[in-house]
Amino acid sequence: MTYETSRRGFLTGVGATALGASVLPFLKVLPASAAGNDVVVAVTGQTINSLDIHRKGTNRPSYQVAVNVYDRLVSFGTKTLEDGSLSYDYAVIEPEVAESWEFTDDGMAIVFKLRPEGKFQDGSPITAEDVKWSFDRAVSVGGFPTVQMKAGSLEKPEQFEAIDEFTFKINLLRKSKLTLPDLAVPVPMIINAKVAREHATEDDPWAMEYLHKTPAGSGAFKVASWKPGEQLVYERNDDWTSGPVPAVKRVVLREVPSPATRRALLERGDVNMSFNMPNKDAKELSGTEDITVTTTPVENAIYCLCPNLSFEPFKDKRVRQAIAWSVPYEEVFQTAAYGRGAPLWGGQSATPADIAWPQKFPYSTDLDKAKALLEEAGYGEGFEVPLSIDLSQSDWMEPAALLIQENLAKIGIKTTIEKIPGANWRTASLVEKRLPLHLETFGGWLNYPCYYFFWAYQEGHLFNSSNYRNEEIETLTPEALHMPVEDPDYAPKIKRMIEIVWDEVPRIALWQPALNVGTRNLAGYEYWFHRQLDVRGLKKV
Amino acid sequence: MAGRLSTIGLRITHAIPVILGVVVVSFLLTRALPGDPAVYFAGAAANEQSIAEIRTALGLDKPLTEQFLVYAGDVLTGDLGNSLSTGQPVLEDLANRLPASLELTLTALLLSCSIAIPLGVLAATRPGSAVDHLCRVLVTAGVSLPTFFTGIVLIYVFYYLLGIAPSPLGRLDFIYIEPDHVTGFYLIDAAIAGDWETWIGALKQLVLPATTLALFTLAPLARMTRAAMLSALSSDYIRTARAAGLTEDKVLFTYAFRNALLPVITTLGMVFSFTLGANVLVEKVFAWPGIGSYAVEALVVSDYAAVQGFVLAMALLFVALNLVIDLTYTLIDPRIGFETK
Amino acid sequence: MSDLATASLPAKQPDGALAHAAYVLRSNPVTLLAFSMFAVLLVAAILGPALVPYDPMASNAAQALQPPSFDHWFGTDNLGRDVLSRVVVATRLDLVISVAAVALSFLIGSILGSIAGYWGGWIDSVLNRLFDTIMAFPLFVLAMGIVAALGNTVENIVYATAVINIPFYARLVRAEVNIRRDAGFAQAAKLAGNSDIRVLAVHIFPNALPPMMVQVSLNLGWAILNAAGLSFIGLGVRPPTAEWGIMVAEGANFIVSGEWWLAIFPGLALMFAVFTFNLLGDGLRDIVDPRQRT
Amino acid sequence: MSLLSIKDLKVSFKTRRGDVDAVRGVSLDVAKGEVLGIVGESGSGKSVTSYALMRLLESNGRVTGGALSYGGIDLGTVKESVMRDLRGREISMIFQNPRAALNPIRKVGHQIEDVLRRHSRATRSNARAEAIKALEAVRIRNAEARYSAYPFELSGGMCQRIVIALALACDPKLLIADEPTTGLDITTQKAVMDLIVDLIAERGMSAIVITHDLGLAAQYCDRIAVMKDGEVVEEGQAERLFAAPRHAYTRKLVDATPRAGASVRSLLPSELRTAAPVLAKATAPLLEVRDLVKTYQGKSGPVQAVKGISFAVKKGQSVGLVGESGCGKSTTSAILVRLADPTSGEILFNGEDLAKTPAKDFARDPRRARIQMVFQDATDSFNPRHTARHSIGEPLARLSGLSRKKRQDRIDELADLVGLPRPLLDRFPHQLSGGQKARVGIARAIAVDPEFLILDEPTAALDVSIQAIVLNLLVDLRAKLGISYLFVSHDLHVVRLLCDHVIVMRDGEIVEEGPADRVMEAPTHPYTRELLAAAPTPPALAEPTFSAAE
Repeated sequence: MTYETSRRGFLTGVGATALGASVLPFLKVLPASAAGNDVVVAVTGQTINSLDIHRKGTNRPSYQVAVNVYDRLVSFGTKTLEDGSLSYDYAVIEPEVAESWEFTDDGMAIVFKLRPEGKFQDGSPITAEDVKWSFDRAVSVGGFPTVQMKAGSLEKPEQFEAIDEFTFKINLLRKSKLTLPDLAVPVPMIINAKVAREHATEDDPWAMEYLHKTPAGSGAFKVASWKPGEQLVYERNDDWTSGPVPAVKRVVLREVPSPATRRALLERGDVNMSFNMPNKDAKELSGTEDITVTTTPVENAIYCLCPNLSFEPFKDKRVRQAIAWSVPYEEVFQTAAYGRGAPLWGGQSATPADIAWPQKFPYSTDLDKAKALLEEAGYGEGFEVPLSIDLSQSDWMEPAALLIQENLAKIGIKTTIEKIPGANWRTASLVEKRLPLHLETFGGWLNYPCYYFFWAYQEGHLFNSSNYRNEEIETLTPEALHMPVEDPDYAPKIKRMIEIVWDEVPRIALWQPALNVGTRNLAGYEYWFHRQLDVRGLKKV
Repeated sequence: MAGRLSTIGLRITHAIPVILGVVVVSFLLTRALPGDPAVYFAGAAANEQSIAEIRTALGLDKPLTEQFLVYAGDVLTGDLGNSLSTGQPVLEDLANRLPASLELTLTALLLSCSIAIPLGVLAATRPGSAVDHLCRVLVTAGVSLPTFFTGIVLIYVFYYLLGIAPSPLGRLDFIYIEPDHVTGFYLIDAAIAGDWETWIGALKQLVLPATTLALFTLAPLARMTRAAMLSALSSDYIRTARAAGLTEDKVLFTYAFRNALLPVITTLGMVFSFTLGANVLVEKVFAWPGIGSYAVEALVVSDYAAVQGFVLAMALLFVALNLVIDLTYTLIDPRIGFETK
Repeated sequence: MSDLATASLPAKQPDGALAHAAYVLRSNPVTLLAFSMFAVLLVAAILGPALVPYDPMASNAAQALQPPSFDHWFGTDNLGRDVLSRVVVATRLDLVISVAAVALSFLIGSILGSIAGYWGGWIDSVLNRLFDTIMAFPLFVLAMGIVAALGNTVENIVYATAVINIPFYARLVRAEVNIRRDAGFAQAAKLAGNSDIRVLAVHIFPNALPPMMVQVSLNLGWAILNAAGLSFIGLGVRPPTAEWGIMVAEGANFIVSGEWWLAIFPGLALMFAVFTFNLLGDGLRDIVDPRQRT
Repeated sequence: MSLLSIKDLKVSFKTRRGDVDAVRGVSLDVAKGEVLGIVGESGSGKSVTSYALMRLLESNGRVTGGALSYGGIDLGTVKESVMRDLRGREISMIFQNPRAALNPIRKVGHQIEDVLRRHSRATRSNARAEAIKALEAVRIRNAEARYSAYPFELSGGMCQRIVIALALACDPKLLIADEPTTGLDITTQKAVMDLIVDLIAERGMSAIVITHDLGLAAQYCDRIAVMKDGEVVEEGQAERLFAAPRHAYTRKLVDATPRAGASVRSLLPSELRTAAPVLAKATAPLLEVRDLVKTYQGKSGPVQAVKGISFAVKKGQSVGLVGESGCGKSTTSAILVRLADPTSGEILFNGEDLAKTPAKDFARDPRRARIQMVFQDATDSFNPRHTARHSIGEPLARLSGLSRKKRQDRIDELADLVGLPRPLLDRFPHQLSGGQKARVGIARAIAVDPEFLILDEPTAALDVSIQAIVLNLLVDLRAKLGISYLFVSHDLHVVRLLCDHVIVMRDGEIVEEGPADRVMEAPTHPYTRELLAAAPTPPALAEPTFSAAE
């Protein structure tokens, strides 16, 4: 697919706006509000670098293409939160390409019935063969998609069977509560295998090169034009078969790196949506006329301060606790997060009452207690340690680190703040796990505490940047991971796990972050766990 | 003429070691960048194995010399590799983005020249006067402004507060359709297509970033114009021309200005290449899809191919620019090619 | 023997450098202004920490983002730190960065340029190609690359800024040395028994200094801008250190929300410093230009 | 009635030290068809007078009094636009340094066209033809081809012809020639002056020739005005002026002008003349040059600057090396003083071959002190950052091995020796006059008691009166110290005054060599004769004002 074709597609599909612009030559600047009721303009700070989530090197913002342009077998439902905003519903799995599914009697396989009327964007039918090819691809290409599939115990192509044209069967390796939800994440998207195979080569059996630039899906939107670093234009798929046809015809997603500019654009009404706004802007713009700010705490995510257990003073639990008692939580929350998100400090009991995750840690700011603990641990005179932060997340990390630095100084811990460039951050913090004291953030897509523990508290796992190891956690976590939530053993195990990490605090929770989206004359924004923009439900108001 | 041609030929031969040097230095520089691109691009939930897979895919597991040979070989065949952050071939990215940077830079320089040169001439004809001092203070103030700061202030005032300027959204507001690709310069392409609506749209987007850059480049140009004019005006041939009764206009423009043009052109060349570098910050502020912002993003994520491609493109541009300056010189100054260097 | 009698000489005071400087300052108000501004900068750099009303590092969440007031002339930042104090205290760091970077490039550039200009030949060609190679890089991007590769510390910012400036000094020195290489006084020095290196170091190089001082002054301003630019894209000094560039960069995000003082004041300070150095360069040029002397 | 009349002209310049009066009441007349010479040393106000006349003064200069009248037009008050019409059409001017006087990047033909068209002497269609005519008028052969030439492609003499063509293109009535031959070779000088005078005569023009060279003025001008310190001290017919100068200053100038038959002492004002020193007879050879060759790598192949010359200098002898620019005399002297290496050949100094030691190592050679040099450009040869004392002390510090204290004494002694008042030792070069700098240069050269001194045109940049003094100083020093000289010069008359032996060089070869008197009086080579003929010949003095010392 070349530039030419996509441009032609853009022009022929553009109808309304092109006409609008030429009919109204006197309109010098046409604001978004006047751009027509079926066009939505959104701004984001990030670059979409691929249209294929399976590709190596595809970045997070690109995942939204998988959401908007491709369908999956199933999807999550939608619920309305207390504040009236929409969110996906983790508890409800809904049909998408599949119209129904059932577990086999032994519970070791799931059989999906596909919609017979299902069509790809090129008009060809969606068959079980396509699903199998797509799943085979996801588990074979390696990297992130394979890891994510594995989280749902989807590991080998042999697990996937196309029974007939519209019947698809997944054989399970183990019973796991994670399998079905994992089918609703962006990764197991369904690709038009006929088209993809045409462009596959011996070196490139999975058509990585082709699908990287040219989506072949069945989703609600097509990609009308894509200029990495500039914009992506979605165009409605009027023949969408997996759900109600979206209300808006086109969505222009503009990349504007400067947050100040994004804010200005939204304030001036030149765009309908600013996705992933800084907390400060969200705080200040909420309540303004015409602009709706939707702030949703990110599920299963915590911003935390991590002392690394590979380094001497932090091997002592009391030192970690001392730090936990010394963080100026309220100031950090107000200054770094502008109060957007949920506080995770000041819990009253050292044992959790329920299995909600994240929930308030039993710490608050108490420098005397911190000092006492430090004395007890033999570090009464304090020590020096670098406090590392990620340059690309300095918007929240820097103020948080500065405030933490000040309070740590009060109990005698001298810190120097080290900004690490984005490219190095992941290597240093997660892969080599060599940062003695640092800020960290992890959020699990699958909304279970055990899933969080699996990634962040089990030794050697990627997000356990504290090099934490606790024998009990090591046994409890794998046990709980696949266990259904309803299982009577589940809650006690989780509570025990929470109690342990509260006591040992290898990760000191600062707050639960939130995703801020500002909209203007726009309804239907829905929060998703993947924190990317789902444009399917949007409508102008 | 043969002398001039051989001067230019000599310049081209001089460029070869420079380009070689740039290839080597850019390669080493990118390898020295911190961080492991394999880790970065393996994504959020990657494990050791998937990182290793990516590393192999990128060829980063090979020894450095081998990586360099592979790279040098690819460069020779015109293959600059794929950018990891945009996912596109670097050559394609550069081809798309270079015109944007050039259009911005050239517009800025055009604007800058049209103010700085008359200002410099004016100051040179009245050295030591209030006009002279005023010019000096004004242009110095311009060059003292950090471009990113000017850019932000201009956006705030003209877009946010006054609402005169269009939204700082790159080269064209989304309501316009970009003109058919001929040169990649929107102003030219739109003019070719006869689409004046788009032409004006593109021009409006250009005004603020070009002003930002122009403010910054006024000083060297105005200063050099002033100095060159002063030195030309104090030279013997001006006295001869005056003694022969030539009109002041003729003396000023045909005699003094043409001679003063030589150092001004040299400065212009330096300013041009400097501005292309300084673009980085302006492009970031104005979301301008040029190669400067491309390079910054690539650098931050250790995107080797993109950084190398960018540096190589800039070096070639620099060499080409010097050739253009040499050619301009030979057009203006007949002495070129006869003097020993 | 009329040329000899001191009495018959025009009654001419030996034209001391100070007297000349005083003349330039008197005759050029802009230069006088520049020198006064420079004095202000020096005072801020030397006495800054003692002068400021607040601790530039101390945060005060209750006082965050206060607009300029009597208590906080330049307002407070998002952590409640006093912007005035931070702006004043940052002077020293910014001056140190630029002075160190310029000194380094001056030193290395002078040595390389002198060698190239004095001996010429293949070493000149090699050095020239080297400078061409550095210049062929977009300089700011090269600085970014160096800082990114070496890590963002003050020293590395200094090194990066120095590296990209070396060619300018080297070229200038090369040209200045080259025109004096065969000057009468250089030859006379050789006749007086000076070796080549002595001739270069004692006789030729000091005479190349005046035009270089101008370059140094202009360059100081540019070095500050460069460091600020690096800070702006996140390759600057470590927080919580106060530095103008990083303050503008951080403040930039607050402009649109109306907290203009965060970026404007450090921006103005930055501009003030660069402006001073640039004007100073012109003044220095007047002072050192022999044609301006009687 | 005179064509031009200057009455009591006063010009002053605004400088940092207040107003400086450059011209203080000059009155001059130029009659139709007359050639007036204005002669004076630097700073006499002669050029300023002419610029004031043309109203081309620099921006800090202005006319403070007097009247300028040209053919009834008051040049002082007439509007600038009228003045512009007059310049080039009525009054023209030619300058010294002709190459710089032409726009370097404009074809010479176009520069002439500019003037022609400015004064409506040509239209667009015939401008080219008229310009070529103007070139032909100044006897330029192949004017068609020269039309498209740029100044850098032409020789200095040719450039001066172009400047003349430009000045005369519109048939002005008055030509002002400001040092028109300074910087040109002596043979070219003559050709240019001959041309100017011929053209003036041909066209019946008037002219003002401004020069520092009394001899030249005397040869070409009808009438001469001598200026000093902004005033005309004497005015009169050339012959009369030479024969019976009325003003003391005129007499001093007349005396100081080197001419046939004069001795070095006779150049001095009569009150300063002392008996000429007695020179020891030169006997033993000091320096012997054998087959000296110097080849440069030029753009189009190797260029031989010195083509295998041989000569000898005896102990205590003074040898003159004469030739025009490019003859190889400077290259030869640089090699002899060991600042450059010869391509081949031997330099036997006291029997040792100096050429065996490379120039770059010679600075630390013990023989370094034996050979020294006095440089041509006194300004350029001093480190502007060092005082006179420092400059003189430099060779002492490096070569003599004297203690600091002794060095200071020696410097004072040297200052006395060259007649430099000691207080001046602490001045910087730019605070010294030309003559003083020449003395410092000589003091520096003799500081370490060299046996052999190369004098590279040491008086070329000096006014004649100062030249006279410096030449006498050199003669005295030679007698006192017994140093051998190699005196490099373009001026045969000057060489004769100082040297026993003369070598004439041309194109890297020696064309004639012999005792000074013989070469001057009976030159054998045509080139020597040409050189002698080209030198301006002031009218012979009625009687030598002082009988030669012999």
